[in-house]
Amino acid sequence: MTNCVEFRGVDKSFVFGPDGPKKVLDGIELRFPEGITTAVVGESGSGKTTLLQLINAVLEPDAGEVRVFDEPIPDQHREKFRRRIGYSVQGAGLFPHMTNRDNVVLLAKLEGWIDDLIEERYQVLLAEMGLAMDVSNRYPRELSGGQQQRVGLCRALMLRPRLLLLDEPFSAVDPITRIGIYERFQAVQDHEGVSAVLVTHDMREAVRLAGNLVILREGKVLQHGPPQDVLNAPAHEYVEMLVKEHL
Amino acid sequence: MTNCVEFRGVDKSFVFGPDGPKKVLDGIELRFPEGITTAVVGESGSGKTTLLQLINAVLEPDAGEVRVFDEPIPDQHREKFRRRIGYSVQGAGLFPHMTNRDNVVLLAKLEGWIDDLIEERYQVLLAEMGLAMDVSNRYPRELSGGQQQRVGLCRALMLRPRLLLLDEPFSAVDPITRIGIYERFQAVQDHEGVSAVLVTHDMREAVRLAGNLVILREGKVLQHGPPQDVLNAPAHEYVEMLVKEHL
Amino acid sequence: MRCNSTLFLVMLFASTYSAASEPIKVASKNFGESYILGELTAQLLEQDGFDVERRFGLGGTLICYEALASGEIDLYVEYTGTIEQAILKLTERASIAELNERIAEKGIRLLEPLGFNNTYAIVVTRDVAERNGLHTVGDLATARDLKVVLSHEFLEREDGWPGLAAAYGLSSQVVGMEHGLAYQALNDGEIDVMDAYSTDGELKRYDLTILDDDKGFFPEYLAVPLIRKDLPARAVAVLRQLAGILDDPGMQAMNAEVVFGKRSFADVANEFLVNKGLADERLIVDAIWPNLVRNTLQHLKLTGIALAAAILVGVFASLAVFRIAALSRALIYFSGLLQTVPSIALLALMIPFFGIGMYPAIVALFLYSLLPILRNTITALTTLDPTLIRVATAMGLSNREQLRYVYIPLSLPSMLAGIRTAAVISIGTATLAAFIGAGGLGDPIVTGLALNDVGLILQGAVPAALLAIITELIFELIERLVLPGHLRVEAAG
Amino acid sequence: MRCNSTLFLVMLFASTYSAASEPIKVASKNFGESYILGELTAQLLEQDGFDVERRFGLGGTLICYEALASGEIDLYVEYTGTIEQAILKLTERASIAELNERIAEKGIRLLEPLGFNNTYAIVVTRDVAERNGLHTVGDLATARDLKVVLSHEFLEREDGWPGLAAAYGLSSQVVGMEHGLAYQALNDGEIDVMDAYSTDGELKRYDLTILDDDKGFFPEYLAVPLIRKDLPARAVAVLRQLAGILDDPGMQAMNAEVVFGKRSFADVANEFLVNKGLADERLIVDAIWPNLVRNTLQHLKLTGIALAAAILVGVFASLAVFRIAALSRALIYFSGLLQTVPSIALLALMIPFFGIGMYPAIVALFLYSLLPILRNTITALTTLDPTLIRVATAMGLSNREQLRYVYIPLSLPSMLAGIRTAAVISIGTATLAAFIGAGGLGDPIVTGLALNDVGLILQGAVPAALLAIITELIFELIERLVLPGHLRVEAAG
Ligand SMILES: Nc1ncnc2c1ncn2[C@@H]1O[C@H](COP(=O)(O)OP(=O)(O)OP(=O)(O)O)[C@@H](O)[C@H]1O
Ligand SMILES: Nc1ncnc2c1ncn2[C@@H]1O[C@H](COP(=O)(O)OP(=O)(O)OP(=O)(O)O)[C@@H](O)[C@H]1O
Ligand SMILES: [Mg+2]
Ligand SMILES: [Mg+2]
Repeated sequence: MTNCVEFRGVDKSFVFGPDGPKKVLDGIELRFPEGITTAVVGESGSGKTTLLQLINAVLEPDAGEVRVFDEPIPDQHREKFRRRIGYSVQGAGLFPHMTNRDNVVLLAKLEGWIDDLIEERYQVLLAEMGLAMDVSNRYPRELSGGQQQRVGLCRALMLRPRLLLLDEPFSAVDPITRIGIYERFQAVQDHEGVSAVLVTHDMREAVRLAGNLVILREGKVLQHGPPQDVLNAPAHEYVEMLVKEHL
Repeated sequence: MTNCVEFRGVDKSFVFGPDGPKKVLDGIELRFPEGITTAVVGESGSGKTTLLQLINAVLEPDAGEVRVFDEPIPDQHREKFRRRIGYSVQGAGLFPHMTNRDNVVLLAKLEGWIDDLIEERYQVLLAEMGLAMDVSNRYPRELSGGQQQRVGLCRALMLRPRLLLLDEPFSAVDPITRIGIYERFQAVQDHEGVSAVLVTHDMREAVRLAGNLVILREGKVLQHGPPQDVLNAPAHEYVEMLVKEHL
Repeated sequence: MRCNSTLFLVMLFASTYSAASEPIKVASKNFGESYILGELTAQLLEQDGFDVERRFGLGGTLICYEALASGEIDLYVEYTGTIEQAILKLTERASIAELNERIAEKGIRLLEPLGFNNTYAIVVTRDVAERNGLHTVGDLATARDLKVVLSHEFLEREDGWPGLAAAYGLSSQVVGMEHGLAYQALNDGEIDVMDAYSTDGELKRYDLTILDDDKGFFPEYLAVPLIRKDLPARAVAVLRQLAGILDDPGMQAMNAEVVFGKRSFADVANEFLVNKGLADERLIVDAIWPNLVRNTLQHLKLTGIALAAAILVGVFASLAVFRIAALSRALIYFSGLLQTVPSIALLALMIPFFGIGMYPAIVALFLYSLLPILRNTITALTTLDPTLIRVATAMGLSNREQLRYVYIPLSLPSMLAGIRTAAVISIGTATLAAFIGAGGLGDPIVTGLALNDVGLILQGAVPAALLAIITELIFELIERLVLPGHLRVEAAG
Repeated sequence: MRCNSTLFLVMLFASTYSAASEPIKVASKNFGESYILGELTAQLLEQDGFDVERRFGLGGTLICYEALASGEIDLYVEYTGTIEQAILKLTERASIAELNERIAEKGIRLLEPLGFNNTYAIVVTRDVAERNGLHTVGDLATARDLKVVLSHEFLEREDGWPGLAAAYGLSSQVVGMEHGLAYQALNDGEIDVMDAYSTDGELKRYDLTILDDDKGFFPEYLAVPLIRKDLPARAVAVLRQLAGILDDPGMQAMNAEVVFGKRSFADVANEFLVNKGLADERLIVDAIWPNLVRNTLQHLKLTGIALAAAILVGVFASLAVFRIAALSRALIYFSGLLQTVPSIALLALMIPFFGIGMYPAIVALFLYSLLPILRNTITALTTLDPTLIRVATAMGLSNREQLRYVYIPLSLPSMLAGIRTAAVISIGTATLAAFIGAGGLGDPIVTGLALNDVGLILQGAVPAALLAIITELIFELIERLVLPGHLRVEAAG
């Protein structure tokens, strides 16, 4: 079985304050199997977003190596590498100066897709996310928080990437809409064999969508494995609390 | 029993696209009792954020009247009126050019609090929100999403407002940290009798924290009343789905 | 024979072609009479089918002469006295033939004089002349109690009153007065004697008598066409028709038509040519407007080209260096240094490299425009929200695509602010271009400053101001088109 | 008696006080000899305990005279010929007494001439004089084959060669040449005769002979102190010591010391006074540096005050109007219009309102600085992220607090960019202030341009350029202090 992502002894520090750099990720050793969703759960500030940004090389590890689809991250033409990875940014991260449609279709245009194809895919995505067509010509600022988040998801999905990095993608979406998205997401994954890394605070969401679960705390992996294994045998007091909260 | 907020036939429209203005809130009639939390739940884009912004007069109703603590919203000195209402913005909304501490203490400084008092309250809030002191001198951009959201909460609480408007305040916070905050929040409410309006997508959170529940959909109130009443007797198909999802 | 006629045809074609494609550039200096003479020569050539380009109002003898010597213009009308003194620096009177000989090496020749002599003159009203029996300048020595009023310049120049008084032994008490006011005072009988140029239109209008300079104190200033030797023979032949055609009263009359009849230079010149049977009548619109339009267009051309170049260079340079703080700083410092070179000095510094005329002016304006564009663009590019840049990187936008889709649109407001500031400052600074013969709205301003003619100054200053406003309006339109829509959304709300 | 002596004491105190608090303002024009004479008078007064303020290098007779008449300066040394012709516009020679009478109504008086006469002179080497037996200008008429070379100005002025040739019946062939080069050529024996000023230092250095102007063709230019009548009697008495003290060779010698000895004006003047027993020796440092420092400080003052005012007005006006699009536009258009007024015209326009000197220059610089500041500030304020503004409102910040804590800090980069552009442009434009006697680094530039002295031009241009760079550096420091920290954070990462 190939891995879509592999962390080999990865450290990452940020400098803040006068105390010098602080380790945000510490000796991460992880393998995410291809074709399924890996959920990353953990304390706020435990390094989940940092973990994702190491995968698409927005951040460089201080030590260790990150491999994607069993290859090291290329040194050159990173934009090509990154375009094969769909990234839905925590809090949407839409470009304020582009309409919502332009935000979504930008990469497809740059890839030279023909207009009809772009329009078709755009409409499908919007429908899947439960967004009305009238958001298209508005600017992100004119949408509600949950609408923005879903536009960001559309943007991440536009190019049909092999790997999806989803940073709390449904946190601002109501539960009913969310269920619809779950179903579409699972259908697409079954059909196209997309790999995904899903950061979430919702244990139920993690268990429902993921075939692999990673529990992070203070930059360290507390436990990882199939969700049922984790639920059944929490390896740490903190995981136990999470499991209890889930029920 | 006095009401902390009262909506009397409130309409609110936004203009988007060529079809002219679209009603985002439609004939809202609501009364939120004082001293307890009212949870507002509903579809993404159903008008929850708009509802909150009508309360602190950032938006003006197109029709109807909004009353706060049984008085109409004053026409003058609105900044005084608003300072008595703590508002935690959806997605944090911190000022990027101020350190996190400055974001939190700004209003207290403008109110002329003495430095010791400010510092004391600041430290208490940070601790209650599970934030380390090392966030103080950093800028919001240097925090994780959940950390930013909690700094935003501290800012809303700083002046000990009588009324809190909380727009999905815990969505980016992990479940364990969230439980701690729930407890602090309930203790403060019991102790100080603060009123709160909590917008959330988490039905369990709503049921746990709120004494009053409002279900919004497409700008209309589907049902409102004590949470147990709503759970026991959903008045609408959509509410039924929400209740089912909750279980 | 066949061969020869083919050659002849080719030559004919060549000359026709060159006549069609290369207009004859006729210049004038920046005072009324010179404009009229410029129109005379220009219209005469046009009558014969030549294509003429008018480059009127150049800033003085030196610039006209240099432009002629370098081939930037093909002809203008000069005065023999000026050729002797200012151009050839002779100390003795020289005949036309002698002048022609000396000037030949520059590729320039003189044609025959038009006839009139525009020199200094001492004038009185007919009445005063008769009552005091004044005929010659010398007669002033015996006439007593005449109020003599002279222009300040004439008063001070040794070839003016001091020399004249010495030559004729005059001892009258004289007073200085504005030239323009003196004519009125003379006509009103408040003064008796004044100085004048012998072709001033006022001489005719007020029917004044010129006292004869019988000792020949005043040098001769005969108007002669000064032309490039390589002017086509046919054009020379056409211009020769002007020889001796125009005497002092004739020139006076034309000057009067312009000053008092408020007629245009072109109109007056055309009437003269028609009367002499040298040209057909033509409909000539009021001259202020064509002048104004021409100046405004030239001004637009100067600032437009300079600004376009500055935008191109400024924006591209900013995009190239903004990621490297040291380089950005160096670029901004350098363009700041350019600003500290005073404009006249900068324009003067350009002459060795670009000659006179449009090019040095454009280069100078270009250099002045760089700073605001560079600084605003670099400032905007370096203070963008870094979160958006990170998102752009994460999405897989290349550097170039990031510039195109993120950096540039988000920096646009500040960039455009810099460009607009540069544009308006350019429009102001371009008025200085007239000093080096680049034309534009500085022409009337510079002339007006020199002649103390407020009307003329306003003919340049008002359109320049309007141009600034119009530029602002155009940029507002452009902003409406290119500014990212989210800003417009906000403005509306 | 007691009462009287009290009064006397009060008066003494008053006069001492005024002497201490109000320095005597001594001016000079912008050429070497005038600087030396300025130093002579200034040092003499200082020797006697007066406090002196030097306002040297004013741009011409008119500005000096106007400044004196309006009381902006107290004295300077002028030439009788200039007073006659340029100031009083007389046409006949007048005695000192007559001049004094005519000028009295302006509150000005002439003191006795210093002695020397700085007029035109025709000079030859001693060798040529002896070989050709030349003593007077008239002798040139008989001498044959002499190469006569004249400066262009002398050649053209009728009170130069043309008049002289007429007066003495000279017919030599003459050629024009740069004045500076001619001395060298004369000394090398390449030419025989040239024109000069009778006090040129070169006359002494090259041991040249002045041909006697026995017909008195050249007017007299006797140096005389021109002083305000209200100058304290003691100061007048002190200045009177200069009467007749300095003859032509003496002035030549001092000019030569400055030009060839490379000594400072102050140093040369002091040596003269010491030799005459009129002053103590003083240590005078090389003059370039104090001049440079003084000019630079003055330049800083001009631009500093103008910029400070422009920042204040520009920023406050922007904050006041930016919410109202029409007003913002009107303000920007208006300051744009100011830019289209050419700088010299704007400076000239100021004179009726603010006189000459520092104030009009500051006002003009202030007006020029407004546009970049206004536009950048308004652009930044109106294109801020509206989400943040909404948050600020929702939190309960008043309008004023929003400006202070949100609008201003977030607009600061663009605002500072505008201010920096304005500062650098001001430093450049301020070099023009010298035209109206405002001093600063334009002084050496304007003088240098007039005298074609590259060294002098650089003495202004180089410090101006350095000033621009230093200004940039200072602003970078300021930015480091006041820019919101999050930008610095990003720059580091
Ligand atoms: N500035 C605006 N201009 C136009 N339409 C707007 C604007 N702000 C909000 N809307 C629209 O109004 C509706 C209600 O928005 P609101 O932000 O109140 O939703 P919400 O209930 O808070 O949703 P969410 O749970 O996604 O935050 C949405 O359809 C949204 O697109
Ligand atoms: N640019 C930065 N500079 C300094 N520290 C940073 C920066 N970005 C993140 N951090 C710190 O690194 C740690 C991990 O951040 P990260 O964003 O990966 O957390 P997270 O697990 O995604 O949290 P959340 O669930 O709140 O989004 C946090 O303590 C945060 O404060
Ligand atoms: Mg995160
Ligand atoms: Mg919302």
